[in-house]
Amino acid sequence: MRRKRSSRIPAGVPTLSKKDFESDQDVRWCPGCGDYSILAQTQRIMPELGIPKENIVFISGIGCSSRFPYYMNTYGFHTIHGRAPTIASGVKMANPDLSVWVITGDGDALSIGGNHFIHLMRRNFDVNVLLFNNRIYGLTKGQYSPTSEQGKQTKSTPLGSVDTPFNPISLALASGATFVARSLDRDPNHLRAIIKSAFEHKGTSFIEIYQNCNVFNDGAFFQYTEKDTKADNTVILEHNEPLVFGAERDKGIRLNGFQPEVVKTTNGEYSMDDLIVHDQYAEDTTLANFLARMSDTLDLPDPIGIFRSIRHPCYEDLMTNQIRTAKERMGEGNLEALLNDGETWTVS
Amino acid sequence: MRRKRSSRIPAGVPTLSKKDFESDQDVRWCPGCGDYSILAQTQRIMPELGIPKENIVFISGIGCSSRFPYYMNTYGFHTIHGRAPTIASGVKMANPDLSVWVITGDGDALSIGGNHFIHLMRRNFDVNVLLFNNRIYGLTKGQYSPTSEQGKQTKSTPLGSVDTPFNPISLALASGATFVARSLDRDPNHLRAIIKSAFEHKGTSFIEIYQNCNVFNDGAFFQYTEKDTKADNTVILEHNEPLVFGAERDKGIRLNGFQPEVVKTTNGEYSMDDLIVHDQYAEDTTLANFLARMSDTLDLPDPIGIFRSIRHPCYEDLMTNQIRTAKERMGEGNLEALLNDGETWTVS
Amino acid sequence: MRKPVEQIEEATILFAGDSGDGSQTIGTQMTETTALIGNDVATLPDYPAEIRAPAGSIAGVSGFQLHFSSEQIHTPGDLCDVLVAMNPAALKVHLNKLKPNGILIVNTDNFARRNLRLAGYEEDPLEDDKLTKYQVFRVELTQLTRKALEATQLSVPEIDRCKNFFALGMILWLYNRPMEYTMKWIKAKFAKRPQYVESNILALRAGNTYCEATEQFAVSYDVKPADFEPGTYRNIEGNMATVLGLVAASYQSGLPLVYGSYPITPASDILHGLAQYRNFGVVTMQMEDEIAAVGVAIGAAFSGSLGVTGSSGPGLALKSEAINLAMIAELPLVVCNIQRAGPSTGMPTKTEQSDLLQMFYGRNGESPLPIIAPSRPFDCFETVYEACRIAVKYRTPVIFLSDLYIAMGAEPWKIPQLSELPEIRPDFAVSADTRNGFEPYLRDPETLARPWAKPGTAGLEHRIGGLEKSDVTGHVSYDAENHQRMVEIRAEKVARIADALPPTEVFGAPEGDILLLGWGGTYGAIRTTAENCVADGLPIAHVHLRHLNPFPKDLGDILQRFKKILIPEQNSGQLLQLIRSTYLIDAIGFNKVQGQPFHVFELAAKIDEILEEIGRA
Amino acid sequence: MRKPVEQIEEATILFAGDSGDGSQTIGTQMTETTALIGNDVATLPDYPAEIRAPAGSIAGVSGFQLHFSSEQIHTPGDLCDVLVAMNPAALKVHLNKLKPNGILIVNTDNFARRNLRLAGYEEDPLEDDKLTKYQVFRVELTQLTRKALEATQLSVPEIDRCKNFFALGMILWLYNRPMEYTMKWIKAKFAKRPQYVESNILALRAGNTYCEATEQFAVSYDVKPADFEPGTYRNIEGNMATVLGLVAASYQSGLPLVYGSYPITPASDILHGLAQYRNFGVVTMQMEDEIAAVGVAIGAAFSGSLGVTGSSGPGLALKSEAINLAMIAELPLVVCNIQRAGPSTGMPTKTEQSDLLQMFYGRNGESPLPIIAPSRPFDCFETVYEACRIAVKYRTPVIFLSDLYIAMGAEPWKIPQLSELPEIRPDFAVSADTRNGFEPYLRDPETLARPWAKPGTAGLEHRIGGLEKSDVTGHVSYDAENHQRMVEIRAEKVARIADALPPTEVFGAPEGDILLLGWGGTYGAIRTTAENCVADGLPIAHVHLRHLNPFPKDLGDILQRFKKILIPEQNSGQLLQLIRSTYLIDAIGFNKVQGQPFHVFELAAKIDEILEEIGRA
Ligand SMILES: Cc1ncc(C[n+]2csc(CCOP(=O)(O)OP(=O)(O)O)c2C)c(N)n1
Ligand SMILES: Cc1ncc(C[n+]2csc(CCOP(=O)(O)OP(=O)(O)O)c2C)c(N)n1
Ligand code: SF4
Ligand code: SF4
Ligand SMILES: [Mg+2]
Ligand SMILES: [Mg+2]
Repeated sequence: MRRKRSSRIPAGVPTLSKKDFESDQDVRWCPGCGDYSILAQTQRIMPELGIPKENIVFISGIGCSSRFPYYMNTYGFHTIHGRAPTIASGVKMANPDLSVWVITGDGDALSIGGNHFIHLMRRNFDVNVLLFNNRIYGLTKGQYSPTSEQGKQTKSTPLGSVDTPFNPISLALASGATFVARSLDRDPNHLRAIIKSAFEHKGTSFIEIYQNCNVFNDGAFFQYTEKDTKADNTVILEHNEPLVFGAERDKGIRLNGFQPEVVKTTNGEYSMDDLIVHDQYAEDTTLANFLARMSDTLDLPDPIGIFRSIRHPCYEDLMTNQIRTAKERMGEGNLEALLNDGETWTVS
Repeated sequence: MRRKRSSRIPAGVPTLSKKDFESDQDVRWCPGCGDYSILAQTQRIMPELGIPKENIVFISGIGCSSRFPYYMNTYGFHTIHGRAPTIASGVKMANPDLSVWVITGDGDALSIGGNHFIHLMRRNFDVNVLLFNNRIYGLTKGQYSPTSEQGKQTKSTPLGSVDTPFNPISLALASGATFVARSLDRDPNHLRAIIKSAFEHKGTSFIEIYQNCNVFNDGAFFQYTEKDTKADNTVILEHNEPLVFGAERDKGIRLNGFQPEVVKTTNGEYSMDDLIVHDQYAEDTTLANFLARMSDTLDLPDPIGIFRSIRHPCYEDLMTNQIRTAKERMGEGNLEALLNDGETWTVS
Repeated sequence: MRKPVEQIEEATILFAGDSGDGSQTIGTQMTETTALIGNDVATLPDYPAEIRAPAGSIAGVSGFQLHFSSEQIHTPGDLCDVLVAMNPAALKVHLNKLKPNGILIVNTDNFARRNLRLAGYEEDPLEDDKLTKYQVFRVELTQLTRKALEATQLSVPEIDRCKNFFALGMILWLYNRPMEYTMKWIKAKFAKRPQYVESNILALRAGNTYCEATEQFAVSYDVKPADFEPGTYRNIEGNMATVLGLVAASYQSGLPLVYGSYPITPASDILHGLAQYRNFGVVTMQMEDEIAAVGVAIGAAFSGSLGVTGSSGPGLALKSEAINLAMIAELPLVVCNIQRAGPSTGMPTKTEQSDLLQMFYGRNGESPLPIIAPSRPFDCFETVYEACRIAVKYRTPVIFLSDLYIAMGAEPWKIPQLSELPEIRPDFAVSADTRNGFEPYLRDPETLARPWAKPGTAGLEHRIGGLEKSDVTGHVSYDAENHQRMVEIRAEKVARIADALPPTEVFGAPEGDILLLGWGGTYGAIRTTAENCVADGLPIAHVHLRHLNPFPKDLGDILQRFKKILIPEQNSGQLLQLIRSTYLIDAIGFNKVQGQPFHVFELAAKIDEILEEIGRA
Repeated sequence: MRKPVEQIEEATILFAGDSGDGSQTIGTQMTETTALIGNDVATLPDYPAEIRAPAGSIAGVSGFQLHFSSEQIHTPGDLCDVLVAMNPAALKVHLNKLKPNGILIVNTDNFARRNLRLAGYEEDPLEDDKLTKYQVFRVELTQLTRKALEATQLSVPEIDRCKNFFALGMILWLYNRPMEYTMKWIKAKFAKRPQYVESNILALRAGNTYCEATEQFAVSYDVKPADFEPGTYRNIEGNMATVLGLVAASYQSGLPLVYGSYPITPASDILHGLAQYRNFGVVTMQMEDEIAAVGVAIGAAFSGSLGVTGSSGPGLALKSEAINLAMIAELPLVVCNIQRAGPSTGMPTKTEQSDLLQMFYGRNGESPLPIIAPSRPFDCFETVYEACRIAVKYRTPVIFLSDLYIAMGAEPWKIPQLSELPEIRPDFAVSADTRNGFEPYLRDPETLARPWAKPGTAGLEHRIGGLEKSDVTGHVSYDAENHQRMVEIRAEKVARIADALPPTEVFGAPEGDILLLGWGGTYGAIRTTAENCVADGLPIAHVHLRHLNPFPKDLGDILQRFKKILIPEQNSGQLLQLIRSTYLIDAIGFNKVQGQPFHVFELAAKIDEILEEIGRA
């Protein structure tokens, strides 16, 4: 696990429990909303991160998902629509010791906040971004979002939406994200594991979480989350493992040239060795990009897990270095000297 | 060549010349600026497109490059910083018969305008975007831009910039762009050809044009544009052709798995058939993404030409269809009937 | 035998319950029926916060207030004659709105310990004597509904969802209203789910017969139809009227409508409404943000369409830079701001009038824009139509400044004849009629409007932009005198709109002690107050401004004719500010910034206070 | 033998030429030297449009005006004693600024046909008699420079680039100033290019000896040092003073400075300046846009740093939504607006004061913010420092409203002692001192400031946001009374800033006919005018407001003491508006919206006009 700046709980101090991370505010989402599970998993995993809760900050934009910080008994800032990444960048830059979390929705992050989202990725601040993708605008009561499928009928598009959706994973990769993953509101164990890896990654960690909005877009992800369909429609990414899927784990994905194909690994023709092997640490994004697009353009199963996890310098560290070296070279700033700098003359 | 909506010049009408596209305003860029060449090539190619100039609209944001519309004797709108894509979308939606061109810079399109840029790509309006990438803010006199290399020393970053640059081609691809190309201010013939293909493409056409800002970022692209270095540092993309480059065209790029490598095609070991063959019409973006990243992460030569060119429905056409079918199903709207719709009662 | 019926002039009913209880639905149905049988009506839906609150909690209470009368009315009423409380939280939140001796109907089945605790009641209010000053009717609404529907195949949750119609059945009986309209609506609404048609109608009937059969109610009431001027009427909400006004402006002008927007409470319904009218050629574009939304509208305007954008306060802040571009480019554009309670995100589901000065000044540089505001739900139609007319005639962005209270409120609307709608003439430039070729900033001497030349017109190719432009030619100019001139021309162009405005209507005394000066959604409360004063023979008048920029030319004189100018606003005194600086009059503000509309009694009290001071009464 | 030297009190010199001619450089050098030998100086750089115009064109003219004196001065001067015109375009643009019989130095080598045509001259102005009313000195500047440098190895273009120093050499001679400071600067500047050091110094000397040797000038002039109060001085531009003020506030408060910005004229230099001071722990973040820029500043403020953001009008429009968030979150934040000529993109390189009302009202809802404005270049230091002090003390965003004229102008500044700087105390919350745990909206009874608890502080974990919050606890609240209370508290908090302000300085008559009321960059012109009036014994005074919101408490009384209040502004009357509505006084506006500062004679004329009216003189 990579070193993190976030100052850890000194040994001896009693470790925390889920309860410690629950605020006194009663949680307000529709009954059955996927947000509840994401909140619960986050509160459960927090104690395992081993940082005191006063060093944790949750920052959100606006949306149902963005109410999240009110329910975490840490520092929190429910900001304005789409701008959480900018405020989080400021928080992290001002105090790199804090563990900073951005909570956002598909509209908040990819519609109004799209620009800040991609710029956050390229700057690689050491913050963790949890995008609750329910493919709808929940808070404003059901308009299509940039991740809604084309042709989606909503309040604002009674005859169907006409724009093609974004693929958040592709967008993050293209923006230079150093940690890119996907998880599910309905798979608590996987979700907790991914959140933990995101935390452990030094640099901007982006997690797209498929989240069910049972009021305005119910079942959007059931093919990926429900028992009967899950195995055939998703492939779990594991570093160094071949891309295998299916209830019997008897199907795999093989490449010839740039053309992927699904093959049976049981009828002798192909073996595990013929399959694409996942490498989440590859600097080059070609494989990650391929995985990101598998399910939309190639109708292959949808990958769940970590697409990419590489180490690049973080904005706040590079900036802090500039300050350190400047102080070394020029000495701690001296205001008196600064004001009297340059050509001066004295009148007596 | 694909059918375009932009109404063409009726046969018989005298065709136009470059002069016809020059406005009466004197051109204002620094002597030696790459913008002059791009303007000239655009004015030269316009007559060949065969559309009357009153049907052409140039829309720009703010920046040196964005002064462009003032010099074109067509309709033009020099808007505000970063917003040209939104205004162009409105123009095209309101009148799909117009040939709409967006002129923008690396700051205008990728810094403040980043969100509109990626959303324009996914909506696929039939507009052409010329991004003058000089990797600097010219108009504001030399601050680093989102395409400036990390560590760049500028007025605003005397100790070097700390953020990693965007790769505009990757970003466009990730956003779902249907036509993505790159050309050079210093290669007039290639530039004209690419502009023409962009025009002929139905859907959003994005061209990244390497442009020299000789005042604030001189020589940023000389390795790709100058005689002596060009051949070894760039590979010209041609559909269905292998990736060959070098002054002697004796070098090629070959793939094993997802790992590319440069091979000599003359020492017998490898032949042309072993090389990656470019397919600009591939729906899947894996190859295009690989090409986009070749030169930054894999230090292979930088591709020039068309990365991707595929046909998807355009926003304005889908919307127009909704209107047509609605009129067919419900009949031309009748205001009288609309106002009196629903439960009414009469007082006499 | 039929129970006695008592004639009354008006009544106010408040339906309140948990967000899930369907109070909005039955409120709307009661409104429809009441309007259809000819009463004047005014409504006030009061939603909880945007996000769903825990069932039974205070924050989860949703209310719908309906005021109907045999006379003309302008407000949903201050206090209620009837309160229907579906749970303890609803009782807690709304009891203070019930008149002494008013009728309180509670669903006792929802008064279990847990609900009481959720509502923050120590002990059961139905037990103690807090309610003695009301006529309390304890109804086992849930049980009775289940009994009535036991024959159906529905699950218990499904059955329970019908109980609101049981309550509506009771109210319809209480005010002697027919059930037919509601039944018709139920049939249409659940056309695809026949079992729900049956169940809801059963519940409705059950509630109705329950009143007839039981001893609960001794009498029922009747409110005679109001006399409206002849015409065809429909009941309409402000946002819907706005939608229709925009479609009408597009239809009458022949300009295709392009509406660019980004969802936001309470403006979203305009987007939803317009999206229904593709067959009118209406284009709606839900964009990535408010900037893009106004951007497409500006682009559409440049292309020769009717470009419109709509949002609420925070969205308007984001649009301001682009609106400024449209201002200097002098393009027709209509900007709808449906105000909500600020600042910042504020209270998105509550009403307020606090964006007036933002609309005046929220742009860099000298950037004057016409601003007009509707005064009541149906007035949104005429006002937004007027906004379109001005935008096209003067080639300028126009701000249509509505608010949540009007946008969500409903009242009967006399549907206009198309012939009554003022003309909107695009008058596109078709040829360059000057020696020097086409001059995009050569103005109409009367309106100072510049030509609107749309791309596609041969010979009129021209370039515009956000840099200062030289008079007439429109070329970029940094010339000092030119800048001064252009700043003045842009101001003068807006000022001249007042030349063509009708004289201002003064309701009540032509001169006297107090002039109530208002704008926007406060109309109802102010007018009702004024009517009462006038009825009492007090020298008081009411002027309600539709045009906030420019002010009507006769306003100054009117103000002079009164001892005191009282300006009630749902902000801290924004119109007040403008009136004081423009006319140097010591106008008085009466300001309520609570997310709630004015009550008539509040205004009446303030007036008495002032009359005291100036030594009357 | 040495030529005669004439003593004069003051002089104004205007260097003008093509953008490439280096007028800004020699102007700055002349200023430095002049300041260093003890004159009071004031400068006005006048840039062409942002984008480079064709060489020799009108649009390409760049000017630098310098006024220096043995007395205290406040403006760069109305008209000039000397005009150095490097080409015909410069002559065309600036001749009207030269006093009758003033000295005109032209580079005749640049008066070829082509240049004349570019400048729009039919025939050569040097030929005809238009210039007879000036002392014209025709100098073959290019040729002479080439001759002087022929020994060097430089190319002709390189040599020609030195001719501005030849011109400077002449001016230094003309005003008897030493060349040493300039030589020192040249050596530093071209340390890495010795050949340029040599060439430029050669040119400088050549120009100097040219005057000594030739018959061109009969006399030279001397301006004695002005008497400044004792202290150490440096010459400083407004933006640089702003940079130093921010660094000082950070240094004195111990709060690390985080400056978030996005480049824009004329604010960019603050970003460039601050980026130099990493050794002071200064973090500068050039963000993707203005929204992100203010976003990081807000985030930094939440984390316990001194968050600052800066831009100009269009950028402020974009920041408004986020500033509103900081307002309701009640976080310390300093927002710098360096105004330029609007509306929209307007004239980015010209000055204006037209964003005042945008700063007051450009946010949705009731969103009061303190606004303070510097009055002259060096005043930026103290004013921005004051902005930081208020932001931290009252936990609120503060608007620092500068303008291009001040930002780019330069004057001598008496460097303050650190001990003179007011204290800035962060007073972070360290523990929850209430029974109910930490209450983020429990206020200081005096200032109404809320606690500033930074993440990392154990026990103070809390959540804030843009929704209305309940008093004391800061929890989300939609309660009606609470909203009213919070709106009032936020207004009161800003109002109370006035309690701690010093009495307003009234220059001139304590009471009388006319009070000149100004703010911002008009200080110099107004004060000079006032001084002249006072010298003439007229009952006139000048008050210049630093605090625009809230107004000083004694302002109302002061206004009462004068017959007329005249408010000169470089906008259409924005402060005027506020003064009229606040004090119901019939103040008069004097408005110049031309992207150019006021001239003293313009103000003087206006005053005479008013005195006429009120029947004096
Ligand atoms: C500037 C601004 N524009 C619009 C809104 C209205 N708004 C609030 S949340 C939201 C979108 C919510 O969708 P998403 O981000 O997917 O979050 P979800 O509610 O689905 O969790 C919108 C449009 C706003 N609050 N502020
Ligand atoms: C809202 C706003 N912010 C900032 C600016 C200042 N500005 C004008 S152009 C520009 C960037 C120009 O860079 P680029 O887009 O790369 O164009 P170039 O000049 O290099 O061609 C900036 C920051 C502005 N005009 N408007
Ligand atoms: S609307 Fe959807 S996303 Fe929002 S709380 Fe309800 S279920 Fe969850
Ligand atoms: S600054 Fe650079 S980009 Fe701008 S005109 Fe000059 S050379 Fe061209
Ligand atoms: Mg969502
Ligand atoms: Mg650039």
